[in-house]
Amino acid sequence: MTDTLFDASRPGRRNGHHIPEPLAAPPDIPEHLRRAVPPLLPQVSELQVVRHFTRLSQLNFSVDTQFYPLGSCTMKYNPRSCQVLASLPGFLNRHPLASTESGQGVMRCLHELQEMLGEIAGMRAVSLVPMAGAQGEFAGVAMIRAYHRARGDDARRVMLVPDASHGTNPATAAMCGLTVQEIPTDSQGDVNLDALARAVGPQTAGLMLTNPSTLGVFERRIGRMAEIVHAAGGLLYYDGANLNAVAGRVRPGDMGFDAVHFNVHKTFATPHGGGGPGAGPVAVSERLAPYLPLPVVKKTSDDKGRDWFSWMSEADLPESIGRLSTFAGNIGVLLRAHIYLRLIGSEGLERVSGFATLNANYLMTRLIEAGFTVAFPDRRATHEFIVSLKPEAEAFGVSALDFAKRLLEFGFHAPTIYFPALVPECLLIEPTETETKETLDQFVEAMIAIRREAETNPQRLHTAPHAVPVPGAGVGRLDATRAARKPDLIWKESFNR
Amino acid sequence: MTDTLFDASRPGRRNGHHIPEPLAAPPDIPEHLRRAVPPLLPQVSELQVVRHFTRLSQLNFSVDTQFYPLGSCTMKYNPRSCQVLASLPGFLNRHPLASTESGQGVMRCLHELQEMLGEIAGMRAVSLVPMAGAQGEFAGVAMIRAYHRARGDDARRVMLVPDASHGTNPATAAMCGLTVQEIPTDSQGDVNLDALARAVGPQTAGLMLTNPSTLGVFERRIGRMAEIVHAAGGLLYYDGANLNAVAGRVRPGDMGFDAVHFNVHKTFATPHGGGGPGAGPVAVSERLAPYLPLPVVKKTSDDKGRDWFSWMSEADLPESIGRLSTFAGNIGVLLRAHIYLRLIGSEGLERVSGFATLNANYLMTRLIEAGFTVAFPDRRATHEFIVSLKPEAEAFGVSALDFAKRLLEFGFHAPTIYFPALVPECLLIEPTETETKETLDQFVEAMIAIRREAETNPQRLHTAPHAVPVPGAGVGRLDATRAARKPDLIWKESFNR
Amino acid sequence: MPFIPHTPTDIEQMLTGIGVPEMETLFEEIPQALRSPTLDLPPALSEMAVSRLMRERADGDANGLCFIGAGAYEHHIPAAVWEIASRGEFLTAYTPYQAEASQGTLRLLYEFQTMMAALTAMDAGNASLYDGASGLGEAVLMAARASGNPEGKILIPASVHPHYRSVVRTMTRDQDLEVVEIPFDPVTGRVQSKALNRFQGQKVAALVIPQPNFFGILEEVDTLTDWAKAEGAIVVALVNPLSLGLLKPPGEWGTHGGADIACGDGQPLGIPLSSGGPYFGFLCCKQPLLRQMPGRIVGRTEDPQGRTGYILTLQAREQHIRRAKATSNICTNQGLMTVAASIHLSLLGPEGVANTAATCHAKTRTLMEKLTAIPGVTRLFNGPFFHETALKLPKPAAPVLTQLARLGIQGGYPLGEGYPNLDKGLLVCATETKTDADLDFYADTLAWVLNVKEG
Amino acid sequence: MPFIPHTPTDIEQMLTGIGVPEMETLFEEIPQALRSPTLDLPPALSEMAVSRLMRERADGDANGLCFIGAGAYEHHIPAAVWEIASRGEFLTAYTPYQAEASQGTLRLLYEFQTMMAALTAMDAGNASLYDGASGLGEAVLMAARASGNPEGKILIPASVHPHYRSVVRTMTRDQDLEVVEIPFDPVTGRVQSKALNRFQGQKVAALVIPQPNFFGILEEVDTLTDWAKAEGAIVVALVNPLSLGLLKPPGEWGTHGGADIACGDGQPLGIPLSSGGPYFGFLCCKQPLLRQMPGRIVGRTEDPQGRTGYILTLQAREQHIRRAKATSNICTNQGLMTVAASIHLSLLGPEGVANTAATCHAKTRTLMEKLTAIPGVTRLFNGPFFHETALKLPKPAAPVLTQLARLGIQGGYPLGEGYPNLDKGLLVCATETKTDADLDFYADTLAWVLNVKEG
Ligand SMILES: Cc1ncc(COP(=O)(O)O)c(C=O)c1O
Ligand SMILES: Cc1ncc(COP(=O)(O)O)c(C=O)c1O
Repeated sequence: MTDTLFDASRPGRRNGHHIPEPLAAPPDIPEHLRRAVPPLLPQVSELQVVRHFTRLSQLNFSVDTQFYPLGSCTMKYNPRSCQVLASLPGFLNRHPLASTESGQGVMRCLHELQEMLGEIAGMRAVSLVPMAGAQGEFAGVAMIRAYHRARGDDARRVMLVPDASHGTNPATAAMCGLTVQEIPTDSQGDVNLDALARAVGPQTAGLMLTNPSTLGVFERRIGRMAEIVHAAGGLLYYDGANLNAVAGRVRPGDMGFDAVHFNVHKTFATPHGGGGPGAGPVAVSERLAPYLPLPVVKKTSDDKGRDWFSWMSEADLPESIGRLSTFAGNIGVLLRAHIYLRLIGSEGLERVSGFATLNANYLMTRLIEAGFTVAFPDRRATHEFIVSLKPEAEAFGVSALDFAKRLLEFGFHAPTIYFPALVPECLLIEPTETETKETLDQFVEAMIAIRREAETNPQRLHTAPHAVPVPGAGVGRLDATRAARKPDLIWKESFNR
Repeated sequence: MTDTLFDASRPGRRNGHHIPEPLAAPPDIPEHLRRAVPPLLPQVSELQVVRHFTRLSQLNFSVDTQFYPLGSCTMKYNPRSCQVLASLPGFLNRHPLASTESGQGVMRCLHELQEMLGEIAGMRAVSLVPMAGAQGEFAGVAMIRAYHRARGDDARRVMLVPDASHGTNPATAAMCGLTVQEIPTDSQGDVNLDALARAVGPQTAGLMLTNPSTLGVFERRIGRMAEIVHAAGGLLYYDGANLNAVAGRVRPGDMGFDAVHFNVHKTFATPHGGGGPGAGPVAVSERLAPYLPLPVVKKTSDDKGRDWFSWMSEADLPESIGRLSTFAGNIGVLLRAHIYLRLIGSEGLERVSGFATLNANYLMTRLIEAGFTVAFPDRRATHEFIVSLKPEAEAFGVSALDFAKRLLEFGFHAPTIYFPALVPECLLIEPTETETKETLDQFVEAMIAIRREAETNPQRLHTAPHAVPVPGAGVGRLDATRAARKPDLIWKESFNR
Repeated sequence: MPFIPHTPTDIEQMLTGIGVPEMETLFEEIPQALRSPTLDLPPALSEMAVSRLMRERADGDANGLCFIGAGAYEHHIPAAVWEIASRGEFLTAYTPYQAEASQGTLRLLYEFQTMMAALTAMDAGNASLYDGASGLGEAVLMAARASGNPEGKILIPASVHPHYRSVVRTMTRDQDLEVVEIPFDPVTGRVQSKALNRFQGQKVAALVIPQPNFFGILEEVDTLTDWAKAEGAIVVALVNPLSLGLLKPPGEWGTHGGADIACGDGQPLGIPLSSGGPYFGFLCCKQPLLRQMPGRIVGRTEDPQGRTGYILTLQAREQHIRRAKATSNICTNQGLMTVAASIHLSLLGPEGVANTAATCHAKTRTLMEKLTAIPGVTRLFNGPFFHETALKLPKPAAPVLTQLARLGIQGGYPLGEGYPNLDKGLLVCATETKTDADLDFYADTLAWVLNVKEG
Repeated sequence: MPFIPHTPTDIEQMLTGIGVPEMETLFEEIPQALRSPTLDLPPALSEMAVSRLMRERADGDANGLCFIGAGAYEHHIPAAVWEIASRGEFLTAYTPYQAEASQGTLRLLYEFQTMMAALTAMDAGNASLYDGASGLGEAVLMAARASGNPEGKILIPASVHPHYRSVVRTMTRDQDLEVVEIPFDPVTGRVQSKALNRFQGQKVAALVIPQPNFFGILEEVDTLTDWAKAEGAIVVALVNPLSLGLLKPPGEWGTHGGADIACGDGQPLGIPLSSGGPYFGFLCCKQPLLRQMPGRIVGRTEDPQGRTGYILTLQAREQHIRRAKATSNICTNQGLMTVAASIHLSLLGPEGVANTAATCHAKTRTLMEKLTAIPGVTRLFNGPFFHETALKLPKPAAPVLTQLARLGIQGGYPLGEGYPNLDKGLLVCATETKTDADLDFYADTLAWVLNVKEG
């Protein structure tokens, strides 16, 4: 089954019950503005559609079907209740511009979420608008620029990032018109403080940092770093992608950060949807609060003294960096995060980071015992850790990619590979708190088995995967070079002829 | 993945958020009425539950994923709108004994369905209560007995059925305290009229018939049969399992039947759920109407002249055979049937039987062309038809079972096999109207390929299936004899020790 | 064409292939005289129009706050239950005749059977029957067969749900079985020992023991079981499966190895109320009665390589093999409901079932206390109860319930419907879904309704 | 513990394995001074309690009959769309980094790209952006890069959605791009040619052309496109994808090969209104601009045996490879929404899209006629429109809308919000979901509201 739905399309096949009757009169629209040739969309029956997409779904690995220890992505269980309750008709059917009266339910939820996220971040104010982590970063850096600009300090055009930072950090800085300067990491996985101290200056807009870092360790000297950056007049941005490691235990605000984004599709268990939608709310300290992106929910009282929720506009927040989305961001996703937090409370949040950390440290220990090399053996793992397969690569000529592809055949999604680029042949492994010890043990067994194969039959790894244990996926390792060399990005009628 | 959830169970593992807090005080229930040892239920996390059952689901063939030409079962597309609309909270959350006011919506739907089914059957009155075809049969035969009894004619204790009848027909007659007499079929697939004429008499309670018959042909002399049975004082029962072949074109009432059941999970596209729930509403002629099972929806007017729907009770229908279910049958399933009929209307119903018949005849023709033997080559196929693999069995030593199991490996569900028992090595094939010509053509290719294998490598068929194209199903042909000889029907803790 | 994929070209090619000029020719064997005119059905609507229609109808069916039990119970159903149970591969599969292509459904049913056997403490269970009432009918027929005493009496207490008794009557009427009702004690609401003793030594084939009974009252199951065993009768336990988190399971009743058959309605295990169905019946039994069981049964087996698999087994009991000699005519059962119940029970686990049952019990106790604090409202029976209890109002219950419904409360079941001489009786139920505020709201509203002067 | 599977034994064994006495030890590297106190969050609730809370809140959010458009449109979404789109395997997968384990999502995205390219008549499409407004922001940045004229002006008509323009401002502010707004003709509601001519020969980098524009009015896209091409500017088409069943696709605008970039919001393609999101942005372009495109792109490729497969490609444009030099910082996009849109478009097919668009147009036309029959209500602009139209009321629109909402009608968008001098302007929309009775109800209600004397 490798056909597209276009291959199954036949002229004249259609789903009568979804199609309004054609109109008797032609539309009252000038001919030259009308479409002449119908678009190439599939012409298939409803059963064909259902069968096609159902079978497509079965070709995916997912949290619901496999262990998915993809580092930096927090692929934990997405509670079904969040999904079901956020999809209640009252929520789904409301128009974004419907009357404020008709939105008290959803706005109350969003306001509660703002408050909860502010508390979790240790920050003053929250905007839920950003639609993913990267847009949260954009909002944060744009606010930092707005802050400097407002102080007449607009020459600050350099953003510092650790060399291990996620690609969105430098890309965001660039989108905000800043130059990026990378700070090296020391052998223990911490940022090199001397280098940082040397790097800061009157040109410094700020520093973007993930903590725990993308190297799977907690940046211990964050207090000192904050001092250095602040002393130089820069601000600190917290990339919250790794918050699952420390949520409820240590707060970005208390660490000295000025702005933070959350990836609710990581820490707060909203599903990732095969690539989104997520949400990247931002929380900020007092000094950045005036610049928050719009709209933000505010709570006042109505004439009877009851809570009244409404959207803040430009009038409420004249210095806002403005809008980032047509309406108010990915509200349906934010509702899921809200429900998740209401389900677990503060104790639950502490448990999340506790057990995420327990699972990662246990898995790291077992892999070390099994003879694997971890990037920072002297450090505690956080919610994730790095295995370097450099020894295996040198000894047997197998790569991290080979390991990853072979793991698929064992029914495990592969960890993140080749990120952070600092560590050669690396696997960034994040088991999350929702997996059992048994599953972790099975993963260790698989890793051991694959290394044994690497010794005896490395070719088996180079050609993996041979048959991904998913029905009819029926593909072996795909050729990425070919794909990029001569891009074939849309189906063409000529394929079928 | 062949483990049960019990194998994954661990003491102390639990889903805190679903479990009410244990009570402080012990319940006010005498000790000797209380449970001492907790039941052996799995102790697993929510993710484990979701992952386990999601993966189990993927081990199934289903209409949503495969062509499923299971004769007599009408495995056609089950519109998702029926599923979604019948599951609206207003319908799902209503208690069966809630006030009649609060049930006007659902009862209006049920009343419309009664009317529609009466029209489709060509009958006077309908009860929706029976929860499957077999219970519909029970209701019908019980009504026939009640009718005879009410006329002081209770000596009629023999039910006639064709020898090709479905097992539920004789089993139902027996549950109603009747003896069963089988009437032979002639070489053209029709009931032997002479035998029927000889069989009837003062002992005849009635005749149960499927038309089109289980042999996939239309019983042409049904008019004459009805005369024979009626003249002898018996009544005729129509087993509606095959109604998909003729719905909207010919009505049981017009054929002379006195009672009929519908399998809404066949003709009216309600999903089969891996074995149910279905529904088996019954429609009857004038003379059986007083005996309908309760409750039935009646329509009156309220004080403002608006329609008012309510349940008929014993007082309304004192001669009713009584209740068949705690409340009013499988209402949720009936709603799906109602929605389906509202979507297709009478034209749509005629199209259903038209295209079901077109598909069956086309497939039959193509298989004949391919050299297969059909049971009744001189007859039109109805919505299904029979292939006999006797020639292949004799020539190559392969069985219908072998073909069936090998078809699974081609990604097709097998047709019904060995039913009706009359035709040796038979496949009863029902493609349904919702499948495309392309799919039928692919099925023919598979049949041809398998027969070629039978010639060259029959062993390949005997051992099929080798690898059902479903992830991790990972079983070959299962040993039914072993299963029955030493039944292992529940998981035991000892398995795990 | 709704749901029909044929293009004009397809139709032409297919007709040509078959060798007929038009589709109507395919129906030529149907005598013209029988052909019906165009049916008079409502016109076809688009999915959009039907959606709007059904939404309007469903919106009108709001339930209010529900304190009715009487055989169907409002419980919290975890969201995961139906999200998974309604996956297309469960929803649109047939009965698992082709085992190798149905391992999902089959393994699940094996787990389901295990869970039901565990709850009831029996040796085996089937893959479901239609519902509780028809399941009891099947259990009674099974008991009659198994008793070796087909002429013997079947004793059913009048404290069994009136609708269940009606169904048993329907299902046994044509079988010449003698079904006898046993009265209950008007004080305790339980089966009277005296009433039973009348049948001592009188060829009793089976005794049905409801636990809890229709009034929510707990029967003295040990005594009743021992009495029946002494008479050589088969004991059919009729139980609420959720209650078995708290109550002694049928397999352990009495001093002689427990009930022989346990049956009931599985609705409390994750099935929505849905105005009465689909629910599912379950039936479990002790080993010796296995081959008398009606319905599908799944067993574990192996393939030639010794890999575990699951398959429908013991089919020689069933209609498609045994025809008129089958243990029942049942074919299609309530498959999908067992999927939901299995997921539900897996999410709850042993503790969840126990705590839910205990919470329901406690809520109903509290409700009883609050309601009986209203002047004129008393308990109807004094026996211990599970999660339903019968009250006596100062006036007939039915009109009071109508008034309560208008105020947003479905207040219970008017006992007068099933027991004409109990017309002031009201059967109420409070499950774990009810908050203390809900209970107070009910009590306040009932007090108000009872106080309003009739005019 | 909610969602955490660890048993006490597990915890003990794992701690022993790691060699630490307790879980807290694992956090020893976090400086004590930074550790936070217990957070002040609402207490954890059971799933049952949260369900009740959320149901109550959602029930309060009933919309009434909705005639608002203004960037989000109520359409009938076939039931199959979300039944399939919300399957766990789509819902809980990550971005398809491991192609072989993500063929479902990848093949689907390839189909999605094809459908969007087909609708817009462009050569390629990406796998989604966040939403329409931010997608326009990305398109503008892309156009600026591609124009080879980074100092050039970006012209945006004031007839583009006010929120979109706000987002473009946010996204371009720190980039030193000159974004210039072009006024619309107060009579036709379209871009004024005169206004454009001011920029003739003035280094225009890009022109944004909305079709339909925010007022529902159809712009003279051919003329505008030709003007821009003559200026050497990149043409960015901002379109409603559903309208393309009826309207000329951007790829065919003008006489010189059409728009270069087409973007917009995919919400009309099967995405629920949801108070504003999640929706998705789409972005398509002509071949030469391919490597300037932001966002994920899926391509078709092969495995060593020549079997077809799909994979993320052209990643050298993206942040994880190119970091500060990437075409955008976007990482997570709106994946699941493209699943829904692909299913939606497959169910509708070319005819369905065309007929739906035409029906929306016709309904709005009828609504316009009914509303302008009310004394004092007139059309604000006289240009042809798609499925939204701007009316002028005899008094300010905002308070009228408040009154309508109380009567169960969400009557439209008060143009004064985005255009202060149009405070009597009301933007209304009637999609295929509205029956003639709905239109009459709106007209009757509006007539009544406008007639009520203020007091
Ligand atoms: C460390 C880090 N930062 C930022 C991001 C970007 O977040 P998003 O994908 O939600 O835009 C990610 C996500 O992969 C990440 O892992
Ligand atoms: C011919 C025939 N009659 C009766 C039945 C019984 O119907 P049900 O399974 O709904 O009880 C069937 C179902 O398989 C059938 O095919």
